[in-house]
Amino acid sequence: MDKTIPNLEKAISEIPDGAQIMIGGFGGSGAPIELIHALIDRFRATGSPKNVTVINNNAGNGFIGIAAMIKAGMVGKMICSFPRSSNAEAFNEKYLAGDIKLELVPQGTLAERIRAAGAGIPAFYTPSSFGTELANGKPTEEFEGKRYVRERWLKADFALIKGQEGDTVGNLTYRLAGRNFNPLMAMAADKTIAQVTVLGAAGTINPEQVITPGIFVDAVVEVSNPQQEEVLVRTGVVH
Amino acid sequence: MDKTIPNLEKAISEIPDGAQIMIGGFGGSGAPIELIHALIDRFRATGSPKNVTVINNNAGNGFIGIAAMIKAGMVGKMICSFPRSSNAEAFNEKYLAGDIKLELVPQGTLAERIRAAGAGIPAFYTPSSFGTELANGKPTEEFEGKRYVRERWLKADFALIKGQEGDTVGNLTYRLAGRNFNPLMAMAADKTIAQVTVLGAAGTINPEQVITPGIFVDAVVEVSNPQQEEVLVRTGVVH
Amino acid sequence: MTDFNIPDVALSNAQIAWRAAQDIEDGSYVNLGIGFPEMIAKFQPDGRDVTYHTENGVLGFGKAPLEGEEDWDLINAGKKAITLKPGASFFHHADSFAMVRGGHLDLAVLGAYQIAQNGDLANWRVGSKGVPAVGGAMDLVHGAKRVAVVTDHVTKDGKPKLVESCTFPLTGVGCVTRVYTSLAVIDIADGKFVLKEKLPAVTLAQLQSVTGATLHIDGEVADLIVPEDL
Amino acid sequence: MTDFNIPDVALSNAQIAWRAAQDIEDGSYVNLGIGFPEMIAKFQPDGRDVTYHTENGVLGFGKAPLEGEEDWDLINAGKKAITLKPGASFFHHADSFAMVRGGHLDLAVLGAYQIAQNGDLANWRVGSKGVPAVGGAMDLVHGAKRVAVVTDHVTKDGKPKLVESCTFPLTGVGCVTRVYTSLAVIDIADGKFVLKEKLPAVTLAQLQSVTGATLHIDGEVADLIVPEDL
Repeated sequence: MDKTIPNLEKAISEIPDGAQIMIGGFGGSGAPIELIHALIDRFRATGSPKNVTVINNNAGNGFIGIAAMIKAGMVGKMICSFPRSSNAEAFNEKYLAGDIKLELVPQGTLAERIRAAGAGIPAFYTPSSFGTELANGKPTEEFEGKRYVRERWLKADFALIKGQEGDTVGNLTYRLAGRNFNPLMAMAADKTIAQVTVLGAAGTINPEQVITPGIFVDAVVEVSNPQQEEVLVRTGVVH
Repeated sequence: MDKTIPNLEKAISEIPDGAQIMIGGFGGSGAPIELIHALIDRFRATGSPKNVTVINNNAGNGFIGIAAMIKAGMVGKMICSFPRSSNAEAFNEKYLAGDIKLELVPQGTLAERIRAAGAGIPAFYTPSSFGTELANGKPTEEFEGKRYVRERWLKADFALIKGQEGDTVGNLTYRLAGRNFNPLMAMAADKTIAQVTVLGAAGTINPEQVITPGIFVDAVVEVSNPQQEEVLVRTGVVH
Repeated sequence: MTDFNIPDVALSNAQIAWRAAQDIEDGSYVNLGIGFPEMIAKFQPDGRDVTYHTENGVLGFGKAPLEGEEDWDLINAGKKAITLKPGASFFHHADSFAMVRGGHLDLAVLGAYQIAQNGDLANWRVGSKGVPAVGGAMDLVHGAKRVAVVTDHVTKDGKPKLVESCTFPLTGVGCVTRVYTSLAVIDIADGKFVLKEKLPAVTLAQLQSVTGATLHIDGEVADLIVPEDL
Repeated sequence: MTDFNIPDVALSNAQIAWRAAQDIEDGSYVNLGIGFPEMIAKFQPDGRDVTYHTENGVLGFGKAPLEGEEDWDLINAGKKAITLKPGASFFHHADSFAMVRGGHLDLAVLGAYQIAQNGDLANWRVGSKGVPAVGGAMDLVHGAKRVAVVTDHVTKDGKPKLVESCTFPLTGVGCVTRVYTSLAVIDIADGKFVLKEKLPAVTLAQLQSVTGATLHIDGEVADLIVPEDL
């Protein structure tokens, strides 16, 4: 069951127009920049995939990664907790012009909705957002005198994630705080595509130290010197 | 913030009568046998803690661990998924005599209820047990054409767990399949007491390889040559 | 009730397990229930790469260790000692059942007391007496892409295990899609038993006579042929 | 509205942060909101062992690294580079918010646009214009054993930030229990603002005149005294 894909182009080749895509990372850490850029390159060359929905904590920064996806015009909707930031012009411009939709989700609820999708839990109750406009229209319930909002799972067609070590059967580890949403998204997508910095044979990761078991990963592609998002943003790199 | 406790007696000294206690382990792996036996010794010496509720996947085997707790007469109720087994006489006898209560919970629901307690999720929906007698009296709901049962979180006053490596601030790893319910129970109890085979200074566990972060652990006691439950059961050891 | 002697023709458990094993796909993730279903792994066809999951938090385990070489911290949900294959991983119980409930397993195979024609399964207790125990069965019947059952076709005293509706307490509702019995292979679709294979030695009428609900035919009924020396 | 010039007496952000830091208990787990609240860590009193949590999956982080020594895979929720202290750990976002929502943090300190006398907090947007962003604030206001706010006492144009009920969109309902302002320390209990400390230079009447709801007195009102050279 070798899940290795030889190159980035092939790894993202099956993502269709209108796909709902989870993309790992938080701020400048843990984003699969090379997978994202391969997807943008495909869109520029073929016009597809267009009108995708992207799920990430943020809405991209600078001129690379998710910001470049938005700038390229391939994103119809963002589902995220924190689209606003000092260098998120790509999203801001489209949003204020009404050219991109936004579903704003509290960060912990976003994480739990993704985890719920991966765990087969269609709905759960959380105190977060109770009594706020983000709970409008959602069922509420009281448990032991405290009030909660019912939230639904959040699934995706594809997840693009970034691991540190990977093996051929899809087991993954993550580097430092680059872990963030990546292990959750791996669970919640129909098809999970991981770029890894170091790819080894099955068994090269100590079974006790696997963070994402291979069952959650469908494709692994090695990118041995990945770009660091924050560095790209700070140096003004444009993709 | 040194959470080290010098010995087993002190570690379990605050558990009161009537406490709800989660105990890690599954079958013969991952159970904190020394903590359990210290608690039994205290009960035998002082009559306390009595009438405790124990949460574990099983209801004890042989004449040690949870089976010995039951035999000693300190357990009023078991919450578990699989109390029946070939050498679970301690529970069987009391249960059939009506001397111990049982709340039977499907294994995945048990795990998820404990995780929910640790995560501040008071209730969630699961397909498990829908349409069965174990769902009697529970709310049900349909999502996308499939029917689900609503389950509540499951909390405890104390958790007794077993780690492999631990450090003074409570970070833990686990040995092989001894992990099982231990990390979940650590999250779900007001006070979590861990016995560890190897205790080190803060920082001795690689931060990327910590399985249970120290925030979930209140007390750590080193038991450097722990007994293995399955071996005790197979050799007929009596505590 | 029967005009033939079932024990004369019925498959052994090993033969039922062998037949079930033929349907395990290459590259699949599989959970085999405690007891009889565990036997299926022994008959996994050569050349198929299958990853076995066990509820207590192990993915990618292999054969039992030699006696005396057990590490009792390395067990499966049946509390039997196991070994690891390269690429194995450990995880806690909530993640383990996320794999089950979240639709990540391709196949779960369980035992049964009764299976109803609508796919209901009863396999955890036969009445209200004794000590009940459910384990992971109520979770395993949900989430796996395919839920199959291996079972004798009738009970020890000759009563049908495939029934119109279960009389024993249910494990899950409408969850089973294929049943491998000692006499036949039967799919469950649209609330009906659909006969796919039967032993050549058993007539359709005979098979129907030991089945508690109507057996439907939809397309060819193949011969159920298994190795004799199992 | 005021008979005194607030800027003449008001504490700086650093002084407010210093005061808030005095209440952080030894051995506690603390989350400091992005921006102004982050400053509190600088003033943590000597001898107190505090573990800081950040939403993006790090427990036990320390000071910012020297410029040029940043590793941008090691950041906090404010996207600033951090370092690790011995005993640190990494975990994914669901576990991180389990710590938040599950009551495992002892204290969360946030900024505020408005705080109501019933403990309602508004701190994520001031209207319906522009790009909204909520981040982890709606989670942080729930679960931590104590939720406190650091804020100027009034807005830049002199309007009260402590109000009878919030007019800006809410972050959470009845969640704040203590407010550290540029003029006072105020507890929230039973739907009331209870004044605990005020600057010696400000009279009760003056303080009330810049507060949007009644300040109650319950026991002694201490002098709010902070280092001048911050």
